[in-house]
Amino acid sequence: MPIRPLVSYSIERVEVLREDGTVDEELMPSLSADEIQRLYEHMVLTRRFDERMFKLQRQGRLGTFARVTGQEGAQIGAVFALRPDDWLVPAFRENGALLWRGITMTQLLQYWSGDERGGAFPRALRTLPISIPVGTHLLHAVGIGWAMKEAGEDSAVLTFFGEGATSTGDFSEALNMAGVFQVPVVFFCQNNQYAISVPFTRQTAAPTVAQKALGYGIFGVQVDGNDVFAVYRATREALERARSGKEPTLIEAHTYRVTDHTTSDDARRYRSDEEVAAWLKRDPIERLAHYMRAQGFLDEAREAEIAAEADRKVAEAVEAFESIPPPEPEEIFRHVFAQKTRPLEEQEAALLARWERRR
Amino acid sequence: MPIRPLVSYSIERVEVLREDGTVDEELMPSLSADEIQRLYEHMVLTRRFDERMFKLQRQGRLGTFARVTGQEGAQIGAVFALRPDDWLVPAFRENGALLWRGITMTQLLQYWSGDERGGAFPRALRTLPISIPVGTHLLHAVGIGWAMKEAGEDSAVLTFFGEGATSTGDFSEALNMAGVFQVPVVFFCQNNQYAISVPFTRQTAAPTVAQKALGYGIFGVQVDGNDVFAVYRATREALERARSGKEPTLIEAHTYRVTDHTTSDDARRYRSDEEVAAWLKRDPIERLAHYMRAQGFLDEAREAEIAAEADRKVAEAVEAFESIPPPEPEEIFRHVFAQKTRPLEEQEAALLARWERRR
Amino acid sequence: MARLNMVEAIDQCLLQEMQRDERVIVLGEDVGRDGGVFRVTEGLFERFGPQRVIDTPLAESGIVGMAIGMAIAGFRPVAEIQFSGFAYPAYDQLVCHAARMRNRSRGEFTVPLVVRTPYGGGIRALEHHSESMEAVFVHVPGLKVVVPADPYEAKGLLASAVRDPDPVIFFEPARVYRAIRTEVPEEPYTIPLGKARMVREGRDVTLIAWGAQVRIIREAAERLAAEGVAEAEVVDLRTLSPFDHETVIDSVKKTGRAVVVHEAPRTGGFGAEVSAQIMERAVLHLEAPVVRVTGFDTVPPLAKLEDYYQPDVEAVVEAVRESLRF
Amino acid sequence: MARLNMVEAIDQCLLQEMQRDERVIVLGEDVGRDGGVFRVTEGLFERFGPQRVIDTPLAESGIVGMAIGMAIAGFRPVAEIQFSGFAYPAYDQLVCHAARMRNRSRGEFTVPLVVRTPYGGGIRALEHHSESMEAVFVHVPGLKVVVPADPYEAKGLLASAVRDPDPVIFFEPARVYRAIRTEVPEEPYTIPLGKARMVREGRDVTLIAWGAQVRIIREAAERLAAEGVAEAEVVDLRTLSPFDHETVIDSVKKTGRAVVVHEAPRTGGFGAEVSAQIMERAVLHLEAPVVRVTGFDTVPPLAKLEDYYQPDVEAVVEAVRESLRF
Ligand SMILES: Cc1ncc(C[n+]2csc(CCOP(=O)(O)OP(=O)(O)O)c2C)c(N)n1
Ligand SMILES: Cc1ncc(C[n+]2csc(CCOP(=O)(O)OP(=O)(O)O)c2C)c(N)n1
Ligand SMILES: [Mg+2]
Ligand SMILES: [Mg+2]
Repeated sequence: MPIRPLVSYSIERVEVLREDGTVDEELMPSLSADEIQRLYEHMVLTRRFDERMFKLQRQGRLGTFARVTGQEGAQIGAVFALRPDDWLVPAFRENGALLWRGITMTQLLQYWSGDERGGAFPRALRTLPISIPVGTHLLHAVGIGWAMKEAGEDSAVLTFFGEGATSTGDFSEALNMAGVFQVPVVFFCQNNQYAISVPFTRQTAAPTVAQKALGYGIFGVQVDGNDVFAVYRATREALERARSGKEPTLIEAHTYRVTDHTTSDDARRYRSDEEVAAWLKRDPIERLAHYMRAQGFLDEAREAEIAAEADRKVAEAVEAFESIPPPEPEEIFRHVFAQKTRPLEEQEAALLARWERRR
Repeated sequence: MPIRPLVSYSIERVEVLREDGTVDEELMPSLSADEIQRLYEHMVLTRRFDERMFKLQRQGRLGTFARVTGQEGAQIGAVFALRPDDWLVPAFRENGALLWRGITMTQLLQYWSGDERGGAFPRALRTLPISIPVGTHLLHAVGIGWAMKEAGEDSAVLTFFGEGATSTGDFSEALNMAGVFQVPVVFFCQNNQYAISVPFTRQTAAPTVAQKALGYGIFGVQVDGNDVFAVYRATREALERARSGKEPTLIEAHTYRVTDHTTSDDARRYRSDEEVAAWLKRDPIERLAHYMRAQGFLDEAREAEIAAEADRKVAEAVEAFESIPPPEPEEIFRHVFAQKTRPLEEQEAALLARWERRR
Repeated sequence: MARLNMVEAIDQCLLQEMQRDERVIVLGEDVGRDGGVFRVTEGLFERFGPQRVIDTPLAESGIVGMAIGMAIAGFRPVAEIQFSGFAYPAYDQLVCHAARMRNRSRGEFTVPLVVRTPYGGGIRALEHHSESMEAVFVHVPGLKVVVPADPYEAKGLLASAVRDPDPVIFFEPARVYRAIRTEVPEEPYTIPLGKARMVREGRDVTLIAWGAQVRIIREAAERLAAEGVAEAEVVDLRTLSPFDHETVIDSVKKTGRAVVVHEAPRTGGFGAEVSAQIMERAVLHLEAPVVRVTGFDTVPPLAKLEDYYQPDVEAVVEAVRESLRF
Repeated sequence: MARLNMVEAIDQCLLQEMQRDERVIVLGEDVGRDGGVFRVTEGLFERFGPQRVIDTPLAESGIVGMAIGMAIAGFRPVAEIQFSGFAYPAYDQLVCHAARMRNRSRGEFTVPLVVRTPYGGGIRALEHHSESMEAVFVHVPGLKVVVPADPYEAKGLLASAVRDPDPVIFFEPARVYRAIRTEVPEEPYTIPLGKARMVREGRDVTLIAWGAQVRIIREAAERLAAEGVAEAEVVDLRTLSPFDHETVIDSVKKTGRAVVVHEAPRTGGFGAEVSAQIMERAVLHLEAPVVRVTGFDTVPPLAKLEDYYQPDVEAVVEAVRESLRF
């Protein structure tokens, strides 16, 4: 169609750490050797924990859960840019991010074993509980961002979701409101190419998630999600924009779900082994290790040490988890309201009496 | 932020008919003198009907309704591009478009007077009934578009909505699905700058509605909505793309709601008279008349004749409307299901008996 | 004492709660400069400015979802949904998050949110503007449901809702908004949630309703008394969740008869719950089955047929006669 | 005759209905290549291709809204919502459009749509995966609500739903999916909507349930008989809307006692409606008040506490004893 252009945009992609372990020096964010070590350690811990959880699940000691393996670059790179007084609003695949925020492995195990007491993420950590309904929690992030701005705090909010979530109405309402109210929120999409069996190309006709920002007048950018430096850099910049300018950002981390969707899924039904294999080669932990070895931050001994240390922590947590006594039925009624209503009191009493009679 | 551009876009605006009544000859769609006359006549009819309805409402003979005055260019320009076998999926401000599709004024009066029988738009007209919940009907348009494509018909679907609707989740889900399924749907946004009291700038931070298309990988364009030729041209092109390529389009018609939001609203509470006055000068009917006069298609006598003819039709319709007997209470139960269920039969019988006793 | 209508009473309550607690903020479509389509938030924008009286984009899920976030972070949002017929897009946020955040986080994060919304028919409105679907909110664990019957009630109940630590949906009967005036004290006061109100004492039959129907059962009671048919006890439930069964049951134990009235569709309306509880707790005291006078299982009709749909005084009187004849 | 589980029976029904009527199409998240997360649509994609078995984007309102359009234009969509806990975003489309298009257009446009969705607890699932909120759909005028209890029932009821000219929401009890097998005829058959099923005759008490609870009341009946406590009549409602009160009332008139069982939250659950109707239509035949055995007004607990939440055989037996003692 003819005529006069009104607005023009382009969407960019950030890459820092190449697959061969070298970095684009100009873009490399300033990170101390110690910080890079911590990044690496936490990515390894996340991976080992994920693997151990998988085994526990297969043994029937945990329920269904969604694995993070392969997405550690995206997930840990992003939370690494957070301050403790920032907020994290997770979806359901964020065990790595949650650990970083101070939620304990024991607590996560408890939650994923089907014990609601595990959901009690301490308020002081400013980390919301796990949100299962896809896309819905982005609005909470907007509200919290609004509150931080209104309260005059310079904290920002980081919220995670998958590319599948971008198809929901709530995603759109959230980004639109974020634009209108100019709230300090970073919308972080882990585009892992699948929403259960549905590939990204069938999720939307847009070639990138990042460009969805344009419809809301906010800033959008894509990063290589298996490149922890690029992720960190983009997130840190977005958080700064959020803090100083109260501007929201949509970040698309281009990554891949190398595992099944959850422990209930069988991904071989809908994708090829070759596709998975190709992505396995782009493993974010391995890529970082590559870099660290070249920098002299990592050698085989240290690598083994870190892995062993992670395993030790995981084992400790599993042990603590296994010693938790099962929840009492009273838990069902404890947190419906601040104060138990009459109907709930009656129902609780009836339940307890019923089970008393059965003893 | 640095780095490599992934995708680039720009959004254009189409204008054909200048405020002085001259046209951009290159862009002028091919329309015969007769067609232009019909466009004009229908715009006038729409306006006169709207004005008469307003009076009837003020006399208490109609309930609340939303006026179309000032948006005839956008609305009639768009439907003028439809074929009878295309579908129209309206919102609630489309009396002009509905008339064009063959819904009678009498029927519309009946509907807006609070008589559900007025909602019986004949199926053969492929024009859906009025949809009040903002944004929701766009999904129906997508489903119908899907059905036309699947059935191998080359009919397209045109759906109307306001810029307020673009903030709803359903808008986003609809455009996204339209992109994924490549359905022949034209999403036509009458951006009249207000959603009740909320101005466009507070509805979204995006400077245009048209660019919202980018997030869904579909084509978006803005037109001067008070320029009936530009609207017609853009809609016709979009419909052709829909028919041949099964590609959806988002059209933003940039226009203005010169009246109150509905007959229940008082727009002086939230906007200035000057703003309204400035837009009144850009009246779409007057602009077209300007052009037609220059072309020799219209003179004072003919103008008066057309107005009189419109008034005559409106008067006739009002008369027919006033002779409609009130609905019977049975109407309440008639169309809940194809076949009345037992509970409904009982409830209907109880109601009729109750009112029988009161006679 | 000033005689206010319900619009004025609610507006006054919001103003006072916002003065009392600066965490209270109001948001919704057209609540700001326009003062709300029913003028319920009139003057608040001028008084408190756009930071605390927020015109939102047109997105009901967004309004409630964003308000949940505000509440989690320490504010006390009062969100308006323009008509309750437009609350369904927000149903997911209410059910899955507002009502559950406390439970999910074991009390770490809570949602002290009020969702106000005009509701019910009788105002000759367009489709979707006359909904009365309170029952589908009552059934949601973790949500409180309040329906005031008159201006005095509205002010006191809304103040309680705003101060409540949990999410409350507050249905404002649109037909009552400007239909009646009551004395409304200028100073703030609260009416506790979860406690029904005995509007009129009687001995022959218990009439139960909430919202706009309270006026109807009250008139019915007067008519019944005037005609010497019965002395009816009139109970305004005020809050449907939590439901104050005690007031109802005590009354029914005394009168032996009950008529429950709502304009919502009959099947699965809250009248069923009232009836079931009377069955469970007072069946031996019943002289006649509980009668429900309700709307129908149909779409609420448009203006011209509305009077056939709405329960009215005559229908209630008839139901009482039926109960007495049993 | 083959013995199928419910997943297989529904899958077979869909296959046959798609063969029978080419307007029937299936859509939803992961229903295509993946065959659905419960494998209910297994094999359909391979058989009918992506035109008729459509993997949609992740958008529940979108799925139902688009399906409404398909239905209006002459197709017969069967939409899957992956879990009923994710149906709330589609509630608006169901209430405002699917259920009303016929009424709004006076029959010119209709919505022959089925929304299938796994529902209920007992499967040790994550939050939101064990919902049992059928009551909030039953209360919606213009919507039919069906809950099959076993594989045979599922096939016949779903066939009727697919052929029905109006929108039907079809709740599939997830805990039944693979828990039991019944004989299921290979050839297509229908079971009419709106007609309850007498599962077992008895004279002392009527047990009423739907979906997964039917197996529980049936076992309870057997236990009661074996223990010589009572001969219970067992009624499977099958469809909650329209509700077949006749079968229930006839039975209660015979037995004089009724226990209604559901796992949904107690307040405002469909049990209340059943109780209210028994009150209205058979109160004089009652020997004891109708007892409700239900879930609680709480969020359905996660796996470790689920057994406390779910009504079980013992709870039903206890309720019957209570009724008999009255
Ligand atoms: C509203 C809603 N619909 C459906 C589901 C079921 N479900 C759980 S995860 C998922 C796919 C999510 O995909 P994506 O957003 O890309 O996140 P990922 O799992 O890839 O991390 C679906 C459909 C859900 N949890 N919520
Ligand atoms: C879901 C929903 N929310 C709120 C309303 C009340 N309402 C009716 S029209 C309107 C504004 C619509 O604005 P826009 O989409 O720009 O259309 P316009 O009225 O300007 O034509 C609102 C808020 C509604 N009808 N539906
Ligand atoms: Mg994904
Ligand atoms: Mg507008």
